[in-house]
Amino acid sequence: MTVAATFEIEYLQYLGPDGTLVAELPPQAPSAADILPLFKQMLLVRTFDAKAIALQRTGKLGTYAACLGHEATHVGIGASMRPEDVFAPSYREYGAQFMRGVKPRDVLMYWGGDERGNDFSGPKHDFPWCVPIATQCLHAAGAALAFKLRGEDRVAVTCCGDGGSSKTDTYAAINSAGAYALPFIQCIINNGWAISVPRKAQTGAKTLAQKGLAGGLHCLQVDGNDLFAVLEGMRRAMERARSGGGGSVIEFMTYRLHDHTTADDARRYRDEAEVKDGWTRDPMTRLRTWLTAQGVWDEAQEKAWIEECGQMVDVEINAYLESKVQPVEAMFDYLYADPPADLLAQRAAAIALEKRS
Amino acid sequence: MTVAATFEIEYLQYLGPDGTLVAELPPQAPSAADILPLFKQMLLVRTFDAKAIALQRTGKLGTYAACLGHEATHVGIGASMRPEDVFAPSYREYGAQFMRGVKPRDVLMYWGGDERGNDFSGPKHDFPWCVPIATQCLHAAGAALAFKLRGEDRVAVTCCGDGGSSKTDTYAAINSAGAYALPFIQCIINNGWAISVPRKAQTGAKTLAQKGLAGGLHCLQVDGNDLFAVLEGMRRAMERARSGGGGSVIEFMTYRLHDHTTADDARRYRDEAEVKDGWTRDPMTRLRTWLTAQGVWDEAQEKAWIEECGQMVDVEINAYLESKVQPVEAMFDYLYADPPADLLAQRAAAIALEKRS
Amino acid sequence: MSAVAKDAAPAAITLIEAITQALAYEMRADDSVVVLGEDVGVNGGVFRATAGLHAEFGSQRVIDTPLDETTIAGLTVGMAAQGMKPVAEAQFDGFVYPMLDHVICHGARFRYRTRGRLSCPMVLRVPWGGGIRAPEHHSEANEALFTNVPGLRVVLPSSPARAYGLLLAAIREPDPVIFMEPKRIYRQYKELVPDDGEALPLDVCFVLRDGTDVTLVTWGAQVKETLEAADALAKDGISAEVIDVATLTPLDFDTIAESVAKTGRCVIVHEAPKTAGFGGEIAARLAEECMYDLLAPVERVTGYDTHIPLFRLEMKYLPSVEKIVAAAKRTVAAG
Amino acid sequence: MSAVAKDAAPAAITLIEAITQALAYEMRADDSVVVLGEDVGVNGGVFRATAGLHAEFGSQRVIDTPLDETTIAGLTVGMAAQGMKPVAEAQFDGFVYPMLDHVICHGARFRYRTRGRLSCPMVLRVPWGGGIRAPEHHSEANEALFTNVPGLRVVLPSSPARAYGLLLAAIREPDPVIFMEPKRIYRQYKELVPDDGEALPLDVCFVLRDGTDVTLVTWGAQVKETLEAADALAKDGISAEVIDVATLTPLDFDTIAESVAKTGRCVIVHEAPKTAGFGGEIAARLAEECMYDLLAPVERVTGYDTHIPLFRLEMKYLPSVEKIVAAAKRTVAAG
Ligand SMILES: Cc1ncc(C[n+]2csc(CCOP(=O)(O)OP(=O)(O)O)c2C)c(N)n1
Ligand SMILES: Cc1ncc(C[n+]2csc(CCOP(=O)(O)OP(=O)(O)O)c2C)c(N)n1
Ligand SMILES: [Mg+2]
Ligand SMILES: [Mg+2]
Repeated sequence: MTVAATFEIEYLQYLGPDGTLVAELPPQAPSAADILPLFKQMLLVRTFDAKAIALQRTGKLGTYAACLGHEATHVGIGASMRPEDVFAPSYREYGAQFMRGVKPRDVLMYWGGDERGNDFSGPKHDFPWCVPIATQCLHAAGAALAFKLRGEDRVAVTCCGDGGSSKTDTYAAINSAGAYALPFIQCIINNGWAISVPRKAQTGAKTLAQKGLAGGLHCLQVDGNDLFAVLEGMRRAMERARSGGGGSVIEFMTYRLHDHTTADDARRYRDEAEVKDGWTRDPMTRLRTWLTAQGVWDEAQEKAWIEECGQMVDVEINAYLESKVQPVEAMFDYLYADPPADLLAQRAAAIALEKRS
Repeated sequence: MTVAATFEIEYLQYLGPDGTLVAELPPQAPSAADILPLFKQMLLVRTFDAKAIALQRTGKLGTYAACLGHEATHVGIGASMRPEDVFAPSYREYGAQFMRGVKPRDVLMYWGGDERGNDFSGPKHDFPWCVPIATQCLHAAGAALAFKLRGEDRVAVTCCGDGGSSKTDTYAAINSAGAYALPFIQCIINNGWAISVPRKAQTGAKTLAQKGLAGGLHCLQVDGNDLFAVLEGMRRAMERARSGGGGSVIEFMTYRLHDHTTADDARRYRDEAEVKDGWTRDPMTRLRTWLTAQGVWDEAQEKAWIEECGQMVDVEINAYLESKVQPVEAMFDYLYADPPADLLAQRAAAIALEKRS
Repeated sequence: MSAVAKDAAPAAITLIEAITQALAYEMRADDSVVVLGEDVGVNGGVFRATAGLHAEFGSQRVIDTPLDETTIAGLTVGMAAQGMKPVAEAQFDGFVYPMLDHVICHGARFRYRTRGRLSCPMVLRVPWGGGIRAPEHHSEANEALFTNVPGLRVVLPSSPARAYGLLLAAIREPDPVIFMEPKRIYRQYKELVPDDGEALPLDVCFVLRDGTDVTLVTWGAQVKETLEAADALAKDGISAEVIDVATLTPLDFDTIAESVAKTGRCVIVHEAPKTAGFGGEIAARLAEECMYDLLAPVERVTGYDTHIPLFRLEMKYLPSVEKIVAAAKRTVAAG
Repeated sequence: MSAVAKDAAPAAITLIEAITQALAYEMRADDSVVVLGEDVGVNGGVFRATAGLHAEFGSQRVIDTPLDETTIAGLTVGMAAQGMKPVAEAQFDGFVYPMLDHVICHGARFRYRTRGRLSCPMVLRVPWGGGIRAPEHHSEANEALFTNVPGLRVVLPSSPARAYGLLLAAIREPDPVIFMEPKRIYRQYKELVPDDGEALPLDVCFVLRDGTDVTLVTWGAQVKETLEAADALAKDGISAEVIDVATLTPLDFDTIAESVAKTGRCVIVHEAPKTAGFGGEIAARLAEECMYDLLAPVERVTGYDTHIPLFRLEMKYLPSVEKIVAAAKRTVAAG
């Protein structure tokens, strides 16, 4: 038999669900002291998430997409990037964005129905939240192409979900990243569900990582609830991208512990037992266990930190709640750099109508 | 190292460019006597192709996409299908279509600017020629889904080119075929070029066959100039599809010996040396050599048959040339089953205008 | 579940329930009807339009798709060409764009391209329009994408009864139908819609209220504001005729022309942006065919020529009763 | 190659050469301008619009893409958001549909969505329209896909000089421009177009001929037939003003209104299907804003409400001089 090609996709896991190492940490793994701030960041994200859900439940926020359970993946991705890199998120990766300077108030503004959330405090070149699934992946590929053409040492990182991996845009991004050997990382955050559609209904592919083979990218699957695996996967992909080695696809195996969004009711389609099982692989618990075992963390510290997180988030929530609605002309003012006359006439009419009513 | 998945893509080749076997023929390979009609079919296709090009050059046909060099792939695909299967071609696979009953005159009508070419003599359920690259692949997947839902023992076969393998529709077809385990075969006819863009610029993937891995399909690469390899590849995929084993992607390695279409001038972007080299792998020569060695074919037979082909094609050409242009109302009559009043008014106006001028 | 229960006693239902009722009716009546889209299965659709269908008809008839609109559109076209009657769902209007290629290049052309050999009896259901405080891309009124495309029918019901009857007609129609559903009024009110399988015609506008002074022409969710505007105008002694276009293309212009012949004035109301919105087509027909009937210039009350804002501002974008009344009064004042 | 040679003596050039000349000019002037699409590189584009550019600027500036329009559109939007000025090519009008999602959801929205933080200074070049005896999907006039989309500019030049000046303007424009090129007149005639880098404004219609009896409004390839119709009308003593709209959106309606105020009559000519074609918008504005100026009903001479047929019949589909003349005469006869 003549073989045209063979492929092997590696799986990375270091810290098991019980908080003990299942494999030797890679040489480049951060020390316990260096991991600690990331764990604290994960706790901040979880605090924010819970408060945002509560805000929605009390009518003070629109539909909100929780990130419960994704903290290790999101924070690990954020921690692996440099400010000058570009991040093209979907609508869920606040944990990565906070590490890049985006503020919780920006997230709240966005889900609160105010475009100013997208004019966020993070890097001015980062892409905004992206609702049309996976279209952001191609924007990241376009950014990576710009970096390559301009000879800049920057990497474009983008995320989509397990559902998003079916989207043709993801394939287009992967294929063009391969065709142009771009500094590009496609993160596929496999949380098991795309609203009500389970991972297995999305594709016959054994892994989502192998989507990258279609474009000749390097493919890797990692335990997305294991911060060490996330960091090591991202480190490898970043190194490859920065050294001209081209793009990567990383599948992060995690689990959506919450409903899809606050507009969803997962009990319609998902077993409670599965969610329970999902909690046994919670990224926080295992890292807490490990850090505690390393002697750098304890209950008292956690309690104090969570309290601090609550206060920090409350400041953000207040900033959001106190924000004034944009004036009516805001819907005209950002459409064109150079607005046409007819539009200015409509703007004037809208303002006049406001004044009247 | 933990491995998430491994893949191996087989390459099939039996009859080498010099007309001798490079591997033992598979047990299911047709006998020389059974191969002969297919070889004759390939000669017919080549005769047609040359005459169609000549017609275009003399202004009697519109743009025409030649199939020179693709005969083994096209005829092999056509020979592997049953009438009740559905074929969703691109715009080039006449060799496959002729085996399904499509007539050369249909091809000429289509490229001659007449929609009636698509109301062709082949199976009434086959898809028409498809200009928007690779969109036909998804229609084939849709057909396969219909077959599966209705419990019909039918397979949907579709073709796209190396260029078409970059198209998001191809990925969508592959992924849905995998997700639903459809009786579906994606033929990727890699003829080295997509107009002026060479295969290597389309993708970083080592093979185009591996595009199928993204959807969990079975993947195979075959020598598309070796009729035996084409038949064996198709046989395996057909067997898999019919037995509920799901879809396949087959990459046929062939070469576009002509310009992209008669509107193209490949000398702008392609080395003559490459074309010369392409001719050394011509699918006809090797099969002729082999059949001659088997004692079932000789020069005299070839001469006689080519003459017969010429006559058959001329009959078709005449039928095309003598066809009357459709009346002006034809552009209204096939739009809706139940045409709206305003359209009928436009139709009447168009007819009136015709009568006046 | 009641909406799909076969022998349920007739009960007043919402527009979205009428959609479900029509789907269930036709799926029972015609085996070739299947429903497909994202989350249409066990979950019953993000708007619950397919609620209960999976339980009744199973995964062979109610098909969750991979998350890709190109896939949905391409599979739908392919299935329709092979003798099925697929009813595809776009989850929201803002996700319909990747479907256009298959709908326009193939769905709308199969019959034409093959001289009738193949056809494409598909329905694409598109929850449409703004006003539900949803995230970005959940609020587009993009019917103009489809109205210049020959071979399609673009339908936009505005009441439970019309949703039921027009959806039945759409599914039975041998050519592709874009069926846009005004999500803002999905649950606005209930009406008694007998599950009798009676389709409504796809080639007529519905005159919802007779009037003599001005014709208000609209479709979809704005029918609500337009009827309210007619009420308000009545209080000021202005008698407004209200027309729900319902099927935008092919357009039943005769009904509109007849009305304008009577009233001499016309206000067109829609929530899509004004420029090149479908209202322009109606105004153009009036300029061409009814000029001598017009006592006053035609008015359009529409969304502005900007994107519908996120929800803090969206209601200021949409046509309001106030804007409609003002426009109608201008036409009355003009002549 | 002369079209891209830096110091070539000015020579009369065709519309397609004017496109090349504008691209080359701006690529020399602005490093951030890149060209991308299928076959735009060594091959110089299937219409030769980018002929010579690869030789002059190399593969870093003239970029062949994988064969996928979604890819082209998505990469273009992504690059534009990161400070480049990509000029993307759709090979033919009929292949533009898979680009719509990125153009509409992102290109037209980045500035709006991010309150000006990001923007999308891209140009999408689309060879447009019928009449070149090409295969299926090579002949669409689908400008109406874009004209209802806020945030875009839709431009359609109709002469070498306007192609040059408007394309320069389009590339320099900080917001996305859909630049549709009437392929039927790509090589129709030559005119002297100095390579002086002078852009033309994107917010005006061009009055090509003054007249007093009827205003003929058109764009793209139909400018040819419209001017010929004006000639024919002149022979019959009818003085026709001819306006090339050039930039459809944002529309310079003032120029049209001024003309109609003078002539009292208007015929709109375009090759897209009539219903919901952009001509409807112009007629609507006339009905709204110029009713009292109109001496006769507005007329539209357009493609029929069916797909443009394959080439044996396509010329019967397109507006002709005869049809335009007849419509103009009807307006004159009417009042
Ligand atoms: C193009 C498009 N289609 C549909 C939707 C509606 N939608 C929003 S999120 C979602 C599921 C996404 O699942 P996945 O990609 O797995 O990401 P997750 O939400 O699980 O993070 C869907 C269907 C959308 N936003 N965009
Ligand atoms: C969507 C779309 N984009 C562009 C084209 C123009 N076009 C026609 S054939 C072709 C190249 C196709 O190459 P490939 O897929 O390798 O098939 P081949 O022609 O070599 O058989 C292109 C770009 C098209 N027909 N459809
Ligand atoms: Mg998911
Ligand atoms: Mg090819």
